[in-house]
Amino acid sequence: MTTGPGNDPRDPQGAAEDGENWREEERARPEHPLSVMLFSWMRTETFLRLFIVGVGVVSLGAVVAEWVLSLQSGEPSKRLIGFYGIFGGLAFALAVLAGWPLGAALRRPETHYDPPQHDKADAAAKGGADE
Amino acid sequence: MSELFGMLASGTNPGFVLLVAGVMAALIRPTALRGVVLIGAPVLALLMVLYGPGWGVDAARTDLLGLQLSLYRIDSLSFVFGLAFVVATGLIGIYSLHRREPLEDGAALIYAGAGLAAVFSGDLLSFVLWMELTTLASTAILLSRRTAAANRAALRYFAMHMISGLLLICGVAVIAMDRGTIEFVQLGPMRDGLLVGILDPSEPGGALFLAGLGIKAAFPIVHAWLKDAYPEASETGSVALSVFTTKLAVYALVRCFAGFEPLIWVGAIMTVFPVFFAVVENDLRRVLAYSLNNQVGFMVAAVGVGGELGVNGAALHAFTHIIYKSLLFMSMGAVLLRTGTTKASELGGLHRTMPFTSIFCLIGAASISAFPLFSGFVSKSLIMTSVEYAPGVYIAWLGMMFASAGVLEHSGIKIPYFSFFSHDSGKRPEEAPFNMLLAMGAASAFCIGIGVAPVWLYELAPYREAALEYLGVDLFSAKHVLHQVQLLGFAIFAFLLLKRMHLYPPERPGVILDADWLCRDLGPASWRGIGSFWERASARRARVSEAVDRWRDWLVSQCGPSGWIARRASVSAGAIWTVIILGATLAVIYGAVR
Amino acid sequence: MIDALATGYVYAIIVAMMMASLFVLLTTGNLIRKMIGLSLFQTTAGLFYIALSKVGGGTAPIIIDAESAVGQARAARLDPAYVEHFGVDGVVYGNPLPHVLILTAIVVGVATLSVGLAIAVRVREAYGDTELDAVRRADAAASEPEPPGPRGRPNA
Amino acid sequence: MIGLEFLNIAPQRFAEQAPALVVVGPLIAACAAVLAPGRRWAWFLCVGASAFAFWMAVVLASEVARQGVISYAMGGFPAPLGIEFRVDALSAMFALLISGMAVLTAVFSGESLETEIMSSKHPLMQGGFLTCLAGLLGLVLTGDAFNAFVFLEISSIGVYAMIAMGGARDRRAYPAAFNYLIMGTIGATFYLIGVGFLYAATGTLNMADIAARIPTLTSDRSIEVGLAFILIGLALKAAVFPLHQWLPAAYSHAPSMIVVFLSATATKASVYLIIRYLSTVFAFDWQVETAFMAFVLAPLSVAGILICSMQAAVDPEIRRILAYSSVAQVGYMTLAIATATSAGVSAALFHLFNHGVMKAALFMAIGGAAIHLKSQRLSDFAGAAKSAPWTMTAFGIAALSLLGAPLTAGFLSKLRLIQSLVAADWGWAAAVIGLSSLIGVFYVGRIFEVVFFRSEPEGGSAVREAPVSILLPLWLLAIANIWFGIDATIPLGLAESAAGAVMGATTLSPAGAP
Repeated sequence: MTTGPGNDPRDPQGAAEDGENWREEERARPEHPLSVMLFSWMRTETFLRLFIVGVGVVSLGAVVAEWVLSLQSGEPSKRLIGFYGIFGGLAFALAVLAGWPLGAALRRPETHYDPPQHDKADAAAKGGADE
Repeated sequence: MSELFGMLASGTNPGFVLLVAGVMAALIRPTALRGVVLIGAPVLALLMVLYGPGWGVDAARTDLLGLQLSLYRIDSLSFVFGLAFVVATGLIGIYSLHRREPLEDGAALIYAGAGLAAVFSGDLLSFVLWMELTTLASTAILLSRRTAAANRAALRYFAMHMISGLLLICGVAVIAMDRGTIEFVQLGPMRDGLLVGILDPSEPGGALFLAGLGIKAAFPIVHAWLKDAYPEASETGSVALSVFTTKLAVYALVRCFAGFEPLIWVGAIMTVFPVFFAVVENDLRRVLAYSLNNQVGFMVAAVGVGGELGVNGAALHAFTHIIYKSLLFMSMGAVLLRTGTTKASELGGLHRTMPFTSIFCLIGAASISAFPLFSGFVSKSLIMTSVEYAPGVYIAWLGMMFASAGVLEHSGIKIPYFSFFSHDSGKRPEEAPFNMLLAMGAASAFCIGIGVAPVWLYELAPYREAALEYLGVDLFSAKHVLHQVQLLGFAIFAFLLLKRMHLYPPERPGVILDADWLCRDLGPASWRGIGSFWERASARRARVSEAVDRWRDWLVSQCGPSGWIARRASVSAGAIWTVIILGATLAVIYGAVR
Repeated sequence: MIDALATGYVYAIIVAMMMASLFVLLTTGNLIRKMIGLSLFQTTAGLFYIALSKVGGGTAPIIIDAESAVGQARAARLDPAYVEHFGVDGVVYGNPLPHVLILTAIVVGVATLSVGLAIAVRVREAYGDTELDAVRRADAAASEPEPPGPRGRPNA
Repeated sequence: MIGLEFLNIAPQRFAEQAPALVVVGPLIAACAAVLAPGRRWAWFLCVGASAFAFWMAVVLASEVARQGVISYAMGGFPAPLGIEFRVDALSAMFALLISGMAVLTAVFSGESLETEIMSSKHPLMQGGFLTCLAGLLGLVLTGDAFNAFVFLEISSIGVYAMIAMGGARDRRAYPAAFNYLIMGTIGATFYLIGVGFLYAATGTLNMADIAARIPTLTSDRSIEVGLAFILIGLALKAAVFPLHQWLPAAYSHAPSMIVVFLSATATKASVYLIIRYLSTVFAFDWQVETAFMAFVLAPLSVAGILICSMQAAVDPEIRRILAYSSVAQVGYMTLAIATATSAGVSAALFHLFNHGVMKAALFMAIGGAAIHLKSQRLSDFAGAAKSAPWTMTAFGIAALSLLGAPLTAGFLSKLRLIQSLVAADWGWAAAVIGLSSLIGVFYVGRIFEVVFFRSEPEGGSAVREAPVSILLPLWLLAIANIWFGIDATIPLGLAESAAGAVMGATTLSPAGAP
């Protein structure tokens, strides 16, 4: 295995410990120049606001453009102008918000499926090496 | 030399090349030499596919105990899938160059070879047999992660696929008996010049075959193996796994059941429900597995529509999907390699030291979310159009629209955002090794290239004319592009708003219950439940539930070396059995004579 | 010969012996007794063949030379009714073939017996006991606590 | 018929005497081997005599292919009074299988015995092996019912002694050999009694003669009783469930060499006699026999297939896993025979051949590993593929074949079995085979998981690569497993012609053929 220790998803503790160890040496690793160039300016609050506005403008612009197009072509639009946008936004919000109840209902501790310790038969059936 | 190659290419299934290379790779220790095999074999296979026999020719026939098998038959449908498989195999080869796991590399090549051979089979039996080999090889891939969790997942995966393989074999046997043939050519008529939809799912054989393919394609309820097993493989293993099994099933669905309308609904459900699971799932590779399930749903729906548009949609979407999904799995594999985890709750801010991987991941995310000018848009449009114009399935279409927004959520945003951006986890891992970056770069180039110049892809379509016509008229029509921009734009806007309002569910570690709960939890629990019921009913405080809990203990104690059966295997028992059976024989014989 | 089957009592005795020998085989756990039971079982099979070969009133399958004095004397001991009917030359013999067969079977039986007893000696050497139950208990005891017997010493 | 006719370069005189030479050769060599001055000599004798027997078997097989049934009067006394060796395609197939396996085993035995048996006893071991070989070959060639008993016992006594030889390394071999001796002798005596009944009814011991006389007799219970005794006796020797109980212990504690040979041939020879009696001596359509097969043989086979597969799935010792699987595989064969169709017998023979090839390879690989690893526990093979890649890869190929993976011999024979069962309208039996294949997935899967995917124990695996003299026959068998999985002309031809010889022409119309 070339992956580091603690990569077993069933072993959160191990991963956490290794994470601690790694941080010590990794804090020293400088940010990649390409990252500085491409992404560093994205971290500012101003950019984020501009980005939200930009996305909103593009989206609304697409709706407007669709409206203009339907006027030009003259034939009646099959669906409501902006149907895709509204549907997309709502669908996305629904999917995300469904995460709250679903998470509460379905999430179990990470050890949920781990085999119970007393189950020796399990181990025996899997190769008898653990005896 | 070229003549020799011609002979090789025209009569040999290119899958064999990969199989042989796989065996070689498993045996070769020196990494450099193995690298030559890992990359050389797909290149050779690619040449063989390109310069193969003409379409519809039975290039290699054989006879297996009296059954006529067609080992190598290419047509425009299998060509697309085969080409995608070969390209993906090459990418996987490059991606795994840094590893020192001959067994896993070999298994991956054998997996690919079996998949390729299956796609180029001309009859049901050889297809199913190659399919069985993919099962073995993919289980080997899982086992070669060598962790306890992976081993357990591999066993579950193997059991599921053995069941599916059994269904497929039984289906083939019934079809052979009912129809007297198993060759594609003889099974069904051409539809518009292509052998698709050749089986009838209302026949028992067809139904069995469909059931077997349903498991392989991860239909709802039997989908759990996918999200269970794929994330347990190693970083390269999961890339290989993501390519073949489900797409082979899609290929076979097109070949056998194109135009079978219920598949539209199955596909629509498949696209919708993984969205919800993916939102709450914490392990990002598991999120990708759900998204794989969802993408296969799009293809299945297209298969259900059938016709030129549907078949084109399923095949081309499979092609693009294979590439961008492996790209995403590769980027997560790089994260796994460098940080040791893919849990969203433990990641974040990796773009600082892994900018290349971040960019490639973003390209993959944009492709899968079907942004215009990326590959997903090119192929998914075909599917959405085909379903939109199919009669009577408007609800299914709406569901798939919903799922499109969902894809953006889980694959387009969640994957890159939580791993590379989001809050800073403090991890500063090294950038991925060069060979990984190379593979990801190549895959990204495919994604963008296809997105920008889709004509390359459409030239490959099973129904080429229909595809090119669609390309000329519909694909980049202003209306279509605007619709997609609206959908994605508003969805992203919603994301930003929800995030600002802290309504976005936080990533928390945990296991998400799914349909596998049925066999992993409910099964044992109901055993225990029955046990406790009996306990109460019998009013004795016997440890019934414990006994039920340990039924395997019992099995071992009965069949094991010191068990009931073996304990009685003494000489005396042997002599007694001899006498008993002699008595029984005499009784039977006397009965027969009288 | 086929008639011979009908003349019951010999076969009844043989069947009884066979059952007795099988009973010994089933019930005893002692190696030596088992071998005794086995030999007995083989012997009854031999008796069965010999009984088959008996021809009513026939003599042992030994050629009689009617001319010589010895032959005359032997012939005189035969059943007078047969001599009268067939003459001394026409003596009725039992079927000689089963005798020959059983001679072979006895050889086989002796070989089996000797191999079996030799193994019994080895069992006693290795386990210190000739009861199969004790042997089984010893094996079970050896295999429970730790993996059984890599006693890989070459033949001593 | 077999593709080996080019070996038939013997002078005519040899060819005429081949039926006797094939048995007498190993028998004489056995005596010589016991007296051999050293283990090398004994080994050379052993290989030489086996090779000679194989050569003669090839000569016989090609003669049979050329002129049909060969009748050879032993010692010049003609049948039915004298002992007749009657060689048809069925006998020839078994002679080929047995002598071929003997050659490989003999080659294998050199290095394997080295570690398992003290060197001064090698000549005895080789002598026992050659005796056993001679016995088995005589058994499948003879046309005389009583003579078959003698050969059966000759081979068995050799085997008892050789199993007991394992006791120096693992004392459990002694009781195992003793139990086998008791059970085997009971079986042989049952057979003897049965032959007595037939003799009483027909007055002859020659099988062909018995077959000819049975129809002329009025209903006589002694024939039916004789049939019952013979079949039960042979079932004991063939390890048909539940009369198999001698087998697992014998296989798991005997020296590797003899296990390799036994697994591939010994029980098979008894299966041969069962087929011979069911088809040649009696008639398959005789209602007594149909009743026996439907109500006794088939249920026992099914029970054996399922129960022994389960036992194999949970057993911790590798050789016993394989032994239980052998019993289950014998169940496959008897199940196919019980259909009483030509296709069934042909499928059984085909599987018998393939099973011989795969089981011999498996036990040979275990034997190769046993040179350095004294334990047989499956868990001790953890990571063996790392330390002994060649040995274990061959092992893996054979294990896949045992599982019935496509492209291996095992797959074709399972396919053939299922085809024949379905063709005989025994769909349920085909389902049983499917089910047991699923169980087979577990035990083969376990072996695979341990050998190939489990990491080595601390301090490295004790398994080491086997020497060349073992790898050579091992890989020959492994390649045969793949070769016969792709091109089954040779085994299928042998099985078809053998089944044809005893059942009349065999044509299985495969499902799906136009």
